[in-house]
Amino acid sequence: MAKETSQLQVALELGMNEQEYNNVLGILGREPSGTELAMYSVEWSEHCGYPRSRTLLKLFPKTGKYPTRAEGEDAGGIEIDTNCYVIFKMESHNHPSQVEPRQGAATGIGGILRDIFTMGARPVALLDSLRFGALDNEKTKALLHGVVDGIQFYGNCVGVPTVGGEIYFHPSYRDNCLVNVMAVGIADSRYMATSKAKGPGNPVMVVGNRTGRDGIGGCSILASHEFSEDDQKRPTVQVGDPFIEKCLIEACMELLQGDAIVGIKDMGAAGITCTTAEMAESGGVGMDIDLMHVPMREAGMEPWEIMMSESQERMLVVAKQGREEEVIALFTKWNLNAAVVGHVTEEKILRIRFHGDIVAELPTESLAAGPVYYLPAEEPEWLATLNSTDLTGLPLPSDYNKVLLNLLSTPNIASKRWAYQQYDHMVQTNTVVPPGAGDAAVIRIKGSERGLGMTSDCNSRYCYLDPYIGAQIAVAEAARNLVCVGADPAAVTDCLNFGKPEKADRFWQLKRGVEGIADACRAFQVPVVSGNVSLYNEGPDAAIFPTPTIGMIGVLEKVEQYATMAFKSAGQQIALFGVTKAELGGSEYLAIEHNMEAGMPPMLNLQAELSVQNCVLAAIKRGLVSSAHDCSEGGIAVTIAESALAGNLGADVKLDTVGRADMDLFAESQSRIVISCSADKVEELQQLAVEFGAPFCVIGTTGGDRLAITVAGNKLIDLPMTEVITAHSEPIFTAMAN
Amino acid sequence: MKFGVVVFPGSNCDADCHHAIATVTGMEVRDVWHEDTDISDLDCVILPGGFSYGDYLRCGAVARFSPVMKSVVEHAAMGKYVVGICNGFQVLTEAGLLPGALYRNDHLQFICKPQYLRIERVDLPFTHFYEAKQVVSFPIAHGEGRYFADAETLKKLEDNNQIVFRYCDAAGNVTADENPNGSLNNIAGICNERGNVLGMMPHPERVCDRLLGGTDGKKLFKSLVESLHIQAISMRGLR
Amino acid sequence: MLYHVNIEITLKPTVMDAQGTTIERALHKMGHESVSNVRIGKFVTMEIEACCEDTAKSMADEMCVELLANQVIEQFDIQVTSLEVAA
Amino acid sequence: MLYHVNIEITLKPTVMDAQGTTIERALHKMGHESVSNVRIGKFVTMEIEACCEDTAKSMADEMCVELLANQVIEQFDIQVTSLEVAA
Ligand SMILES: Nc1ncnc2c1ncn2[C@@H]1O[C@H](COP(=O)(O)OP(=O)(O)O)[C@@H](O)[C@H]1O
Ligand SMILES: [Mg+2]
Repeated sequence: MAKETSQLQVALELGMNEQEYNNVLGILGREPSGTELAMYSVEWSEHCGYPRSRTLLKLFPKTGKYPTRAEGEDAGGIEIDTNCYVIFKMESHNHPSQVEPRQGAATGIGGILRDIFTMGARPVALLDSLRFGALDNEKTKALLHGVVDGIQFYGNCVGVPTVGGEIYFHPSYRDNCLVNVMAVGIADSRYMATSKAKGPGNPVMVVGNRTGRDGIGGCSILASHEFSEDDQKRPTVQVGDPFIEKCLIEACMELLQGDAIVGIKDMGAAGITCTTAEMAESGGVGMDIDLMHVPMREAGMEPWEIMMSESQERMLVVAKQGREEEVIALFTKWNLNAAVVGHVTEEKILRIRFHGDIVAELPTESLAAGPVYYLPAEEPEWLATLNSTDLTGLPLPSDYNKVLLNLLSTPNIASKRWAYQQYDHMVQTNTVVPPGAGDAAVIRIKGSERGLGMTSDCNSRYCYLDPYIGAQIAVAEAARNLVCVGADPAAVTDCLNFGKPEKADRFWQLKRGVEGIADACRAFQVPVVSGNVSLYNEGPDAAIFPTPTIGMIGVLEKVEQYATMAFKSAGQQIALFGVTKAELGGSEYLAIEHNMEAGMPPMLNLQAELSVQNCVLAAIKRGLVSSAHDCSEGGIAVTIAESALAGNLGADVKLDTVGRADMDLFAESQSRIVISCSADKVEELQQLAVEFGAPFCVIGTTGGDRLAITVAGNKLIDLPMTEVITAHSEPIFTAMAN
Repeated sequence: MKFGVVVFPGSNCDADCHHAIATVTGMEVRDVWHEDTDISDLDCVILPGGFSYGDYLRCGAVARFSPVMKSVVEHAAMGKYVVGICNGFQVLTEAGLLPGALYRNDHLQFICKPQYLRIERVDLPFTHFYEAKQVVSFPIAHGEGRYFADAETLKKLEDNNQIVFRYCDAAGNVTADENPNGSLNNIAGICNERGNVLGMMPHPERVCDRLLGGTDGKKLFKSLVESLHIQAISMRGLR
Repeated sequence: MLYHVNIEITLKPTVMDAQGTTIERALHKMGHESVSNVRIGKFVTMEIEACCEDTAKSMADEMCVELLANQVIEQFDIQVTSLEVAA
Repeated sequence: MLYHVNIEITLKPTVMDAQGTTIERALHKMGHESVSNVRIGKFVTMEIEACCEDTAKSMADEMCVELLANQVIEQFDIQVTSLEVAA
């Protein structure tokens, strides 16, 4: 310890406030050691303890259509078949990725995968939701390049297919990119694991990778003097190794088939600190740990370094007494370390020893009993004016073909193939609907007739204009995307990316966003089974657009009954479920053609949304539909263009008008799905629409090699498919070509 | 008739191959841990895709020294069948069971997509159910699938008809545009002179199910079973 | 003047080098027990046209910082040798 | 005696080095036009306990042939330096 700094100063340096430091004094009845301070500072931080968002998270529904497990573990899930659970979670790795995109994204994947298999679920799919600044500058390209490279490097090697995700570009993310990764796993409920430590005397083991000085830069205030001037010794970014993770997955799966262990937890933030504290706390026990036994990568590490280290690919295991040799043998088979570092104690004390002396000794609960903050929330004063911007006087485009081509080629709408073809999206041979083929991904589950749909969504421009509606739309669109591939929306995970919560307007955005998610999820009867909070996402001059990313899972009763978005054959009917409204607020069209981000986001009526979704889902199940694709960024014109180019088939469409042709084509009205079907199915679809109370009308036919859209008698769009395809497929390749 | 799928640390297509072969052929399939050395019960050994030993140093460089590889070499020497897919192909070249080498794709990126292949030989135990010059679609998924061999080795390969698959377009034209990684002569797969060891970058096990968008891979495994039949019969004939 | 530049890029000593460890284990298994401290890095060689050695060196330095090395986890070492006899 | 061994492994000149050319292009784009002949390789450093320099060298040679280099596409160069003053 640096003697001349007082423990209070140290606490402040570690990001605690004076009140928190006094709480520690109260709990211990003495001055805390450096190690103890470090432990409290992380456990009580927003990252682990959620002191600022915890109360909000309570708003989320924890039950829904399917039997749900949403409490007490790192990830949650639902039961979709007898003994078959889907376990999933989304987590952010924004700040590490901004510092070191490749390793930041890679370790993000490693971390979220461990959250899944620590529960005994085998990871079967990954999705990544990414946001960057505008694609027009080299720095953004370098970030995008690094992040995608990190995802392919880790995901491909670890053998989990990356089946979906999203990439958006907006200036608000220029200095604070978002990297949200979602992992999905399948567990046999008979072999599911818990993270509760139980049974005094049971051995506590550290397994997997060795422990080094990864990711402890934040604590370097604790560095003793001979080290402190040389921060080389303390890399602040963690470095991941997917090969070790792959071996760790196999070892853990094998381990959990047997009964040698009581509990297991993955090491993420502040590795040994969090895992020992949380496992002991949730098990209502204590632990006595000797850091001398932790497998080390480098010599001379101080106790707090070992406690804080974020070295990757490690787990904490509580084994049954007398079974430790089995555990060690199993990990040795996979060339992994496994060592007994201590044991579970009756007395609820977390005691950490090092070189014979006790470096930390604290009541287990005290680490979980961190402070809770109720922060003031205030609607930003600029919002009202922005919302009431008058959009009725906008000039109409002179050339609608050009507008459509512009929209198809903006990086937000253009094909993301450049990224997803670098991901192995087929390994494990379950991928039924791959990236680019539908609104969501679909995988099969070997040994079950069920299928799984999965998607991640958030239009942050809507959330910027109204975080409550924006968040609701994120949920509605995720559900709609699942319906479009034939999946029944079943459960949600979320990643709340917002700015500094101490600023009242940012906290208001967070609060409204959470309320929006909660209300929408109740309407869809889907629980929020897991998630993650990432605050303090700020650039130098402003916060990022509020981005409550929604990850949603859907269930296909029979996996064969999936749908994709491509038109399948010429001469089919094209029909629209839902109605186009006179609204342009927050649309991509408004941003691209009028460079405005103003007005109100599209309105959302959850009942109308449900009727459309239930109807289309029923239609797909009955095999009435050849393709389905929802209307989102760019409006119905882009939707039709995308179904056409995916099937390499032209289309001839006629639309009624709501008063302005740009609204008819590019409005982003919600609750709309464009389908295609053979002519003889139209009547049955009509009846179905009436049954479900969903608006339905035939708007055109497929075929030919041109895309034509007529509005109120005027052929406003008439383009050769080749041009449409090029506009959509090439922009990102071109931007990223060196 | 028994298949074995070798599991190296870091293999990640082992379960896929196991599942595909078992469902397509109905034959017995067992996993072979890379430290096992007794594979005498196997008629055909599969070296699956993945990142054996993290592909440290070079793809397949370390896996080649796993104990099982000695037995695989003997297995091949007996004329029994060996199939290396993707990382398995890399292991076979590193082990010297197949000529040449595979290195970094010319565009320096990992690429995963469906890919048309032209089948250059249908007189092999792996391919006799396909038609001559048939065009099939198998997915590729690799970062280091660029095939190289020195001029004279390459000539020898061509002269002995050891090239089994070439990257091509839908019509079977072998062109530079259709070459996904810069492989010499658009080589996607080759066999040894004797014709009992096959190495290929594309993944037949990924196209063995309608649900996954294709079934072109089935015939490869069915051909093997058929060949094993014939082999078994002729062997009985010898006694 | 033309200079030959040799840049060695290695992981910082505190960054895990799983590759090195795995290769060392493999070498031991193959009977080379007397080997230790195996580490693996990459190197870049190039020729630079510059007025003097210092300029060449500082150019190379710039390239490492900008592109060749990732200083968050890597360190680099630059060697410059003249390919001509100074006039 | 303990020897420090440095092994440089590069692609043979006959094998196309996409990485080198790509990086050269990138460097030019970044304004370093005076750069040419960029080639990328990897290097392995290790310590070897051996009776004499020649033994160390031949051991390293063996390791390259067996594992460290793939001679179909790669060539290697070994440097051995003693870490002790000879007795
Ligand atoms: N935004 C959120 N919505 C729902 N659950 C959340 C959210 N944020 C965190 N959680 C839950 O809180 C628990 C702790 O989260 P986290 O600290 O991210 O886990 P970990 O220890 O893996 O980092 C997990 O069960 C997680 O699912
Ligand atoms: Mg975790």
